[in-house]
Amino acid sequence: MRDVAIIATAQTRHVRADTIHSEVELIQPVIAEVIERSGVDRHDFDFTCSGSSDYLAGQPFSFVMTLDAVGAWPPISESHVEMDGAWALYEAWVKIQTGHADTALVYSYGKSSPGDLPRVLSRMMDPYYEAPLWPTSIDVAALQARAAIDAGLTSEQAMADIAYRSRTSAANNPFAQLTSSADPATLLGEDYIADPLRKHDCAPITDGGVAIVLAADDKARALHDRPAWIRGIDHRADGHHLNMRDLSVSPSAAIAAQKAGVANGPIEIAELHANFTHQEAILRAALGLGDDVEVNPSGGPLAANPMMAAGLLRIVEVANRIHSGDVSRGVAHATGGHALQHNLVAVLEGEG
Amino acid sequence: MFYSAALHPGWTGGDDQGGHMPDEATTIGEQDVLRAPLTLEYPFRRTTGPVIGAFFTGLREGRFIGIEDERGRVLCPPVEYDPLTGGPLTKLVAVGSEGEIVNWTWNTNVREGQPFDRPFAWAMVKLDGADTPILHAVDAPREAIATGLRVRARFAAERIGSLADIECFEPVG
Amino acid sequence: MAERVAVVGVGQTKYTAVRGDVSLPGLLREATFRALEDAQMTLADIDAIVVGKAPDFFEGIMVPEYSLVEALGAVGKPIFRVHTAGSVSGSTAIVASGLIESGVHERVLTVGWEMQSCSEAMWALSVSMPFQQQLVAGAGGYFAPYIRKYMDRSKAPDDTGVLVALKDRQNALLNPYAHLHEHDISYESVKESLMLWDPIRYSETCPSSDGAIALVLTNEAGGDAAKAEGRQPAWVHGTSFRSEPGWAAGRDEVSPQAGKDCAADVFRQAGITNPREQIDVVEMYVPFSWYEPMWLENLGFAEVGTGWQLTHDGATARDGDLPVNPSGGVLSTNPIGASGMIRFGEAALQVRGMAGDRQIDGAKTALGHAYGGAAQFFAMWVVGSEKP
Amino acid sequence: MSEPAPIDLPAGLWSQPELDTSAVAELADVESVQSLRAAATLYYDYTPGIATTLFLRALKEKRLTGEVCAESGKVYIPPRGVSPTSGLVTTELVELAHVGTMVGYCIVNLDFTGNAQEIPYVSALILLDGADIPIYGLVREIPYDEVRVGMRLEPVWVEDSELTTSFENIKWWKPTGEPDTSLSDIADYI
Repeated sequence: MRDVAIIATAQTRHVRADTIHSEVELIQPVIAEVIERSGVDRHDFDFTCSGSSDYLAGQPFSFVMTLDAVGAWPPISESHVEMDGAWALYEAWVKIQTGHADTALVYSYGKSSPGDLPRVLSRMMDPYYEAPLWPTSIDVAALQARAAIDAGLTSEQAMADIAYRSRTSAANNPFAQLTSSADPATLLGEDYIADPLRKHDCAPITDGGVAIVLAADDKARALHDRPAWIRGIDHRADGHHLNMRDLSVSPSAAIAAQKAGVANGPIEIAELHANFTHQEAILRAALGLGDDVEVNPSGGPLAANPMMAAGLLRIVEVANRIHSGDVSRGVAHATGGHALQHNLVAVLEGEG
Repeated sequence: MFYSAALHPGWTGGDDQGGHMPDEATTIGEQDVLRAPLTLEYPFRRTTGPVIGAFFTGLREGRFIGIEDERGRVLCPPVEYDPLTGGPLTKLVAVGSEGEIVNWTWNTNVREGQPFDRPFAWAMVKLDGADTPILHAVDAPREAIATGLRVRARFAAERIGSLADIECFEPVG
Repeated sequence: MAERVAVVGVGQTKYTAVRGDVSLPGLLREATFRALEDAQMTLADIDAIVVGKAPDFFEGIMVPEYSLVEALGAVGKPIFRVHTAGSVSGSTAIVASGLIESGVHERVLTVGWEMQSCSEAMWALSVSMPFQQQLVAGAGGYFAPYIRKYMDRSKAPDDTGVLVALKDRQNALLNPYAHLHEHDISYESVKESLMLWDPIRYSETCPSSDGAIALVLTNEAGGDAAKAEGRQPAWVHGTSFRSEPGWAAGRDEVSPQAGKDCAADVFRQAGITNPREQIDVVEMYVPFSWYEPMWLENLGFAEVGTGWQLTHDGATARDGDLPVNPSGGVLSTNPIGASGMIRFGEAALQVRGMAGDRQIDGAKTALGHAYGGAAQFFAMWVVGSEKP
Repeated sequence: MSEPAPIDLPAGLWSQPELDTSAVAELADVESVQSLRAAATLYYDYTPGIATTLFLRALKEKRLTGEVCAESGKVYIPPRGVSPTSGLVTTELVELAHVGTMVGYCIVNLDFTGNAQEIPYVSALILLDGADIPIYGLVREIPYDEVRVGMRLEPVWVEDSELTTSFENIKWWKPTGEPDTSLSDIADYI
């Protein structure tokens, strides 16, 4: 395998509702910024890949409109995934491994605010047996949370602690949407929105986007004095149907973590794409993260949750800390589908 | 006519501190940007094939149908494939209309299209004779909802072969 | 890195307007199991699954691959979803090929599908957005002005499109999977069919189809093993995709630069310097008949302004020197999210010598071609009977 | 369209498996469910963005505005805020003439769901004077078989009292009566 590194990142400030910009207006500055930071001329990217979903803003072929922000002229080698941008990064990583590319531009974005996101996400469910009932993403997460609590993996107290920790950590994140929290005792005094979930257990609805530049081998070394090397990356799926899965565990995340080599060295930080507090507990177990691992120092998805970008954002947050020298080895996780159905794990390392 | 980057600060390029979202635009503010409702409405038709079709035929007749998987477990609702290996499943079996709640939540934020227009319980109900539960709504007060509660299907009076043929589940006795 | 890739399995469903007898998972499984049967494999042998389809709105299921994970035997495996408009399942096959070429996986299943009967795709393509005026009537309405431009530029005879439609629909009669089997089609029936989007006649447009196609791709060892057992693989000699803005000043919509660049790239990889001589069969994405001569020029098979001559001379017929769409093409079968991969899969069948009655004798090298969006996204591969 | 004649697939192919229904014999004599109807309605709060807003607000004042790509100098209408060829934000707006040349068209004979036009109608690509990319418009007030590339067109607006922030402010385009633009002058567009 070739050595591939993240050499530049950029993101929007994440907000509850960006009612000012179209999708292309939202993502254009992020792409422009990451290109500038990378030091790569925009005509010199060997590959471009993006991730988005038409359902979020109700815009068919959303990615076709946002391609304008890349300035795809002369024509470029480009592809798109209807998944979180973390998988666009994965496709770019594979492309570099084939030898057809040495550099790649990756971006993703989501405007969730135009629709009723939890209801929109019900369209992901099985079209015969589940979607006709319109169960929301929160309803489904609540069933998973109860399974996790019943399995002894977490508790409402532990979940409130996670919410508190995440949002107070985000106070140091200038891009985060939610940057403070009441204390756990106060949080536990609130009503349920979907028993056993309270509002604080759920990621916010967010508009935003992120971008990354990848480079291989010596090119990465030339472009950054401390590239964030992708030492391992893998993704796996679990079954979809709620009734045929044990919702309290994530076997697919465990396989991805093993394939990515999470346990091959000490992990300093983990950015986990846990959209609900209980999912952090499920993922900690699946990835084999000890109590010493700092999880979501950025605040994580509970502080900013731009759909289709929140997974790639986890990779950005780990890469930024490696770039700055604060961290030498970290793990980033991204998820897709509901109830942690699809999981990607990447291990990033600084040089040395 | 010209407008410049100054009209929407931060939009045209990066600044390391605040990201790109303008807090306020000097000439065109948030209140000035157009918005409009957009409704997407689709009348989908889904073919069922024989296995899913058997389940909905059963519902129309007021009964539940499951299928045996490769390990002999009964899946209800039935699918055409083994949930672990993807191998084909072919053995349809009858399943009871009563069962027990194995997982649930209380939905306080009711949405259009859901079984009730007031707060209600979603439950995973494992029917007698089945090894996997079915997702539906339960008509019972919140304090009655619990894992282990025995419930039975309340079928709609007019049934056409649809999930709505099950009005909901309700406590037994 | 740079592992050789072989196509060892191709599975297709019978394409039709409404596959009323199967569920969506059933449709995909039909193609999948046929591809596995062809490859002499089971789901357990597959390392990863790559799927592609057109916009999720068409079937009303957001990220539908997730509810299909169990049906595709993907539990515990990587599943990947590509979406690049009409070129999507061509792009999908390329992504699948890349997983092997890179050395990441050894055996990959890739599936493209569409159940157009779920909804009216025409409607989905013409969503009425606020503040806009509904002027473009579906894809035909978008492409018709550019077809007219081609006609004006090339001075091609008016019946060029008729000839293409007639040829493809007659080719389809030899393809048991094709959607349209119009036994009584004639030059006159095409020419007299209703002018929908002038200059596009009804019989010069693609149908709306239900269907799925699956391919099994392996690394070199897998291709060698298949060959040793007497099952000819199709070797991938080159893959490429290219994109450009669909709406840009100075863009040539009739012969987009991205198509030219994509063809040049894939031919370079495959060592092809004279495509007319070196390519034996082309499976080309022709949803409206006039796109055959337009793409012949765009891809470099004919000089600018002369693509129509190949059609009129019969060069693109089954018995011509450059058969185009012996499968019947998109004009005979169009499950949108599968149409690109069908081109790629039919190209593979030809060089494997497994195309049945539609086989072109002696086909050694074939091009699979797909495009999408406003003729702005292109995906192509070249496959051959010999190792690259 | 005639139904496709039945045709046999190659023998021995994997097909949908036969079901064992012996344990559910009660379903044997009833009609099977073959399909489901599933309506889905989703509601969104659509935001066209800054560039489109500026354009539509001008349109409400019967002005046609384009944007300039800072790299190529090309003038785009309607503006989208970003040049598709450079990826750069378009910071300069220009006002365009209310007259243009038809550079492409299609006569639509097809009715379809959601269509608001009487058929047949002419959907045209119109290059406004000063613009580098054509816009779509409906052409009327001329028999559709006399429509031709190079024709000069001008917009027919709704009554001033009916002006809104919508493309529908222009009801259709009609011939100006001027001589056609020479095709060589619009060679890049045809």
